[in-house]
Amino acid sequence: MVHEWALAESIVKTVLDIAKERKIKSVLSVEIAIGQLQQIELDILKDALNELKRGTLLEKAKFIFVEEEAEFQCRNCNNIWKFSDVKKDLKADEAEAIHFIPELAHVFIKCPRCGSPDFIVLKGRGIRISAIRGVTNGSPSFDNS
Amino acid sequence: MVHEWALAESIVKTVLDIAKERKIKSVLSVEIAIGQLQQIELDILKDALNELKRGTLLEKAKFIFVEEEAEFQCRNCNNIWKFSDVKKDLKADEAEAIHFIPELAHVFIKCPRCGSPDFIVLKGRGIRISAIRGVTNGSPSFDNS
Amino acid sequence: MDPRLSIIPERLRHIDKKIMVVSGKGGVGKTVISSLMALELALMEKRVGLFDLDFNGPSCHIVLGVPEHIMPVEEKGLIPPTFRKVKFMSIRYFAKERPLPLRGEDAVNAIIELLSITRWGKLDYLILDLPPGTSDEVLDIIRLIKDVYALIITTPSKLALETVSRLIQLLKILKVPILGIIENMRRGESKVYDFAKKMDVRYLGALPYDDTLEEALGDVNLLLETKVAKALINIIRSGIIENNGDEQ
Amino acid sequence: MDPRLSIIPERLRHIDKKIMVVSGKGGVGKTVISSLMALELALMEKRVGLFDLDFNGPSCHIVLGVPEHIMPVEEKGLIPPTFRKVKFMSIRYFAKERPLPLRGEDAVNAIIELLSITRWGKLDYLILDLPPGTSDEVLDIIRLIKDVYALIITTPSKLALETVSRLIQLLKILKVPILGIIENMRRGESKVYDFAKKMDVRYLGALPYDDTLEEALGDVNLLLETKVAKALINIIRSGIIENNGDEQ
Ligand SMILES: Nc1ncnc2c1ncn2[C@@H]1O[C@H](COP(=O)(O)OP(=O)(O)O)[C@@H](O)[C@H]1O
Ligand SMILES: Nc1ncnc2c1ncn2[C@@H]1O[C@H](COP(=O)(O)OP(=O)(O)O)[C@@H](O)[C@H]1O
Ligand SMILES: [Mg+2]
Ligand SMILES: [Mg+2]
Ligand SMILES: [Mg+2]
Ligand SMILES: [Mg+2]
Ligand code: NI
Ligand code: NI
Ligand SMILES: [Zn+2]
Ligand SMILES: [Zn+2]
Repeated sequence: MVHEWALAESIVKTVLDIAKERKIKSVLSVEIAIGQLQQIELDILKDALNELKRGTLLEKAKFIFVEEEAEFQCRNCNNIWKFSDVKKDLKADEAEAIHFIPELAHVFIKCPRCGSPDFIVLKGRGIRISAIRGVTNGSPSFDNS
Repeated sequence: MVHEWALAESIVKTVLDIAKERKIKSVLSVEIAIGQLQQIELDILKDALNELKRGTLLEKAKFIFVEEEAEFQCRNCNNIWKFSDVKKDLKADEAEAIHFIPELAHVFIKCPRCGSPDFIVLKGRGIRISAIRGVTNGSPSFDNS
Repeated sequence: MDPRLSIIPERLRHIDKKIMVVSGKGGVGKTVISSLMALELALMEKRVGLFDLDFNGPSCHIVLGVPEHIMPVEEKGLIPPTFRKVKFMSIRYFAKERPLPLRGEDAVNAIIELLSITRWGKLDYLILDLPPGTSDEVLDIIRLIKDVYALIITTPSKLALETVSRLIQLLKILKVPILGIIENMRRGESKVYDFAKKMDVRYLGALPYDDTLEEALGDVNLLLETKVAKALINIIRSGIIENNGDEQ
Repeated sequence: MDPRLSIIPERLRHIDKKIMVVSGKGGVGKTVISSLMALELALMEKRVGLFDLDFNGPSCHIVLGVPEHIMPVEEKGLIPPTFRKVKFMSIRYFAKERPLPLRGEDAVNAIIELLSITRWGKLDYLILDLPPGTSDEVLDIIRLIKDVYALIITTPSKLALETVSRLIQLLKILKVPILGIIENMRRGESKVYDFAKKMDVRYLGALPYDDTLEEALGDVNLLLETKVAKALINIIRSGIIENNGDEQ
């Protein structure tokens, strides 16, 4: 599942864009929310981030990962359920499709109560940058983005 | 703009449905958020509500109206502006169209900065029931719905 | 809490049969067939409403030739104007010829608003002309109108059938009763009959490709004389009236 | 903060010209023309990508006849397979023949995901086949790809022209450069030429109605022999290559 590299690139690019905008000289840490639905291979993502950060403002950055459980709510019957309740029913290629495009959950997952594919992903869809800490002109800056 | 009667009917029906569900014997008050975009004629809405409540569980209910300013955010340039900034530019039939269907804002209103009709209605779209207070078996019940 | 949702069943209570005309695919004739069907049911002395739900590109008014000055009447809600015996509702009354850049979420919000304020009164049939796709509008009509029937339109093209197959699978999952499939713009032999059989959906009949249709658009008298209109009458008699769909 | 948005311009940086094929109206030939145009540009030795953005009803793969076993390769992202010299991306690789009940918001979320992980590499042209409507997909492609051009497809029908007029007005408001209008399924005299003039948009030419097209679908060699394909070549030479659009 080596497309984690592409996700790492998008994280690094985004952090660099924000650092530039906020005049951050050196990024100290980046907090990344990892939605369970996308089934990221965390080790690969970490390796990619550590390789990509070299020679950038992120050189010294620590990456903090916060895993977020995936939860759904049915628009038809309002039932709420968890990805972990239904994950075992997915075939390998179905799980991989969702890994690339989390919205394919609507193709391969149905409400366990009423069978509808028309549901909301309440949380845990994919990757989000939840905070960046860095140094501007010597003083630390905290940002909850 | 006498379609306020239809809106009043929907409010009364919804409150009655909730009252039934929550075993409320008598509704004491209903708080209604009135989004500015829809340009409700409040006097007509009040008259309609007072007429419609007769002989129902809402007989003794007080209606509390909370007006909500309408605000937009452009998806193209992120500019935020208020309905009151642009209202004066609407022709009578355009304002009436938005009065019936608030989404027609996307037809008649544009971002004052970049001209895009692709914006988010941040708040103040239309009517919402924000709270219902009532009596269940003698004891008051509060509900922030 | 949204007060509009609980009034919608109330507003539709005196309508016997609600039919959503769907396809998944665009340009297969949903709008032409919805409009013609409404006209023909009205001529059969049925009370009929027609609701154009393609809020990005409404077009029933073009098929029917509804003049621009005709507007709904405000009376404790909105009363749809009656045109050629059909009660007709459309966003075009309000948007005229302007662009309609409504996202899916906005489109369904607008549809919910109109469903909650429109007073159809007693009807035998309400025909809902849906946009292409299996997106917000289709999903929300199914969610909001629990007793809606689906009428599926397709052309014989391979490019239509795969999408229609996805739609039929979806309708079955969502347990929407399907009245059947109408094959439109047929020329020569039909593959749609076999397709319908394979999908286990009733094949209601075919409407021929008719190159006189274009000039009849906007003129009800001419329209009713086309081969398409004439073929549709038989389908209405045998496939729409008294058909309660196969709940899948 | 969504990390996908800032990488998208990066991913598309080495693509000279991005063209969204749009209409507002369904069934006018967007998918057939997008697919043929990609094939023909590739035969003219251009580097071409084709991205099917109709996530409710993808169908470029049917026009091209892309076999089911062909899949993108995972390599620091997704590399779209090359089929007949065209780099081709579609949600169909992943969803196969299953229903795609994606709401507008979900569809664009999926599009953003694919835009952010697909490695097109160096291209002369990326053709984006859009769904009908002026909804989420069209609005977000305009928002996300700042240097996209619009290529408008219409048929001569009244039922297409009103919707296309709404679309053109919208593109002008959003300042999207318009390459021009292609009239598809033309028979007899053209009203589209005058329409284009009135709308102040370039008329690029007409593709005839061609009843041999249907049997050629899925077979690239047959497709390239159709009258439609042959008429399209001239439009590509004069209207797509070296045309930088009228920014409206
Ligand atoms: N049976 C038919 N013969 C010839 N043209 C048709 C026929 N049915 C529909 N059309 C034409 O096909 C186009 C698409 O029809 P329309 O009803 O707008 O489809 P949809 O609503 O599915 O997008 C229109 O130009 C219409 O006039
Ligand atoms: N020039 C043409 N002659 C005949 N049929 C055509 C022509 N162009 C498209 N078609 C047919 O019209 C239908 C709609 O085309 P399609 O490309 O799927 O339109 P869209 O992508 O705009 O919905 C298909 O069945 C296609 O085979
Ligand atoms: Mg239509
Ligand atoms: Mg839509
Ligand atoms: Mg298409
Ligand atoms: Mg859509
Ligand atoms: Ni991967
Ligand atoms: Ni009113
Ligand atoms: Zn459910
Ligand atoms: Zn703006």
